[in-house]
Amino acid sequence: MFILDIVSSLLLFAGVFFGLSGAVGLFKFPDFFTRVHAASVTDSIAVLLIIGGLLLQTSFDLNTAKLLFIGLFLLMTGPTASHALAKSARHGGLLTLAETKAEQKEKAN
Amino acid sequence: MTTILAVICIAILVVMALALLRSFSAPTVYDRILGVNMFGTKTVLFLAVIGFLNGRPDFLDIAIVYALINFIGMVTVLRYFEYTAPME
Amino acid sequence: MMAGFYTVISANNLVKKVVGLNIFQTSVFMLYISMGKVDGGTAPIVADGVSLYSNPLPHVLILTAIVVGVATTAVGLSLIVRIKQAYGTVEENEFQNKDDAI
Amino acid sequence: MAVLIDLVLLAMLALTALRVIFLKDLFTVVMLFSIYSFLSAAIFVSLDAVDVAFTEAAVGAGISTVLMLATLAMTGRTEKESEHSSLLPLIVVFVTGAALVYGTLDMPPFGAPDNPIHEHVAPRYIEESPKEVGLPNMVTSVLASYRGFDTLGETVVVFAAMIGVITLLGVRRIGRQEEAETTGFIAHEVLRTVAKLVIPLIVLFALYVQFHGDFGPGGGFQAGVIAAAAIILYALVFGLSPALQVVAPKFLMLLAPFGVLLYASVGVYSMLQGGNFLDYNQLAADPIAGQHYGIIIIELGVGITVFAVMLSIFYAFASQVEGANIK
Repeated sequence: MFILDIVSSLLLFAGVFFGLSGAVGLFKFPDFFTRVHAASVTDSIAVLLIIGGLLLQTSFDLNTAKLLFIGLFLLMTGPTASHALAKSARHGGLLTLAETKAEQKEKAN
Repeated sequence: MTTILAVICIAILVVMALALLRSFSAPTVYDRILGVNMFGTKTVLFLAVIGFLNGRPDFLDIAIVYALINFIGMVTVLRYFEYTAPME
Repeated sequence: MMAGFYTVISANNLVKKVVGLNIFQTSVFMLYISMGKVDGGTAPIVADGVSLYSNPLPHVLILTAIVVGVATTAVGLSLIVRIKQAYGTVEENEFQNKDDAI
Repeated sequence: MAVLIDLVLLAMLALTALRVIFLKDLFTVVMLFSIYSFLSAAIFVSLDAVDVAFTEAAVGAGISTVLMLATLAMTGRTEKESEHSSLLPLIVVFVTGAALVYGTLDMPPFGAPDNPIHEHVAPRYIEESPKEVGLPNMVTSVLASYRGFDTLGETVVVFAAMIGVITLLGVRRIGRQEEAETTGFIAHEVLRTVAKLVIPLIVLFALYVQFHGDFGPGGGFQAGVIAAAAIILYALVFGLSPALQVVAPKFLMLLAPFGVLLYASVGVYSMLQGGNFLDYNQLAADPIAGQHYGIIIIELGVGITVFAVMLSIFYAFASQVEGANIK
């Protein structure tokens, strides 16, 4: 039991660390597409780690199934939502940083 | 174990607050949507953890509902976003 | 709660008024629910080894109130849509002006 | 510990509400409103009101947001600068707020177990309902059994809202051809595939909530909303007219009264059996079994009505949006 607790808290802490780094990335990255990157990738791994950590806390029952369901669902929908968001942003005419710079250069010339 | 869970809870709250701030003030509308989405995911995790913290993990149902609604909300936002006139 | 109330009174746009109304409503719910809380109690679903539960009565009342709330919201929003179709605007003062003109 | 979490959540809630006032971009306002709903549901969880949190998350954050966004798609997303001054509303709000705070000063301390609210009928509900009704979830037993009249009236109110919305908006028929070009996420292949995977899961979960509501958080209201959300997702991703073919509005109009009638007929049946209206003890020889049957049937009725009402309200809005934007 003791070892399980340690492993599970390690997983939880790792998950929270990734979550935090994702949130920082949300502020620090220069353009929208890198920000999507920061948010969605860290989100997925945080979900995996935290759900994994909580799974070790359950005794094998309905709660385990529910946790697995949450994890599966978030892993399916999270990246999809980010993908759709990035795609509509692209469609809506948002440019990456490199492209913005290139455009500015062109204007300057 | 309870202490660790409590610490995790607070850390997730911090992440939620950051995502909230992002959606308050963001350079583009898409950033706001991203912030809202991230906020939703973190709320799901927060609820899952708080269920274990309170010792009643049979309330994970609510976390599931959050995950569902968050996804549907995202899809709706994207769907109706193209219809509204651009503003910035 | 006051923020929601303020929005209801001061907002000019009808959609924003509905949002304010909802915020107001939710904070009232929260007041009720906070009354039902018992220190050290847990959710009112029977479980082994728990004897202290929170008060289920406010929960029941608010549960129904939420559903009625969304029903009224839906009716309000559909009224807004009709107003938009009839007047071409959802800003309060604008369609009042149009009313006066008639 | 719990107090700290509550306070942080409340602070975030207040910030969100304040931010809503000052924003002019209604699109953002609605998104923040959905966050506000999520936050308040989280607070409900920490205040032990799991059923309420369930409903608030599904109804407040889900359906209300969808409807508001649909409205915005028709009315435009910016708010114009207000012309009249905001001083008078501010004064009114402050006076009311002060009165309310003054009123709350008299309130008994938060969370004390001997507050007046906990001494009237509540102990009876808590102690007797597991024995009399035989269900672990007290909220369900109070909702469906002790306060069955309330819930019946409530279902009728929801039904009336549907009638109101449909008379105001109506479900407009759209030509098939022009629709195929404009609606749905044709370009989002990933989204369409994942939606195909997710929708059955949502329906499954809705059924679980419907029939597990006696034992855990959940019940007819929540299940109806979640099932409606699945169809709404389908309509959003694949376009409105395929969804109209899957679940026809006419069918919904039959379904909604059917739910209400199912509920009421349980009451009438128990009267015919010699009991009072909605007296479930008469439904079977054993009173507890009778209570079980009664609650399951009326929850089913509630679920059906709420599902039909939410979905037809959404259809009404969505077809208006399509009509306004296709032309």
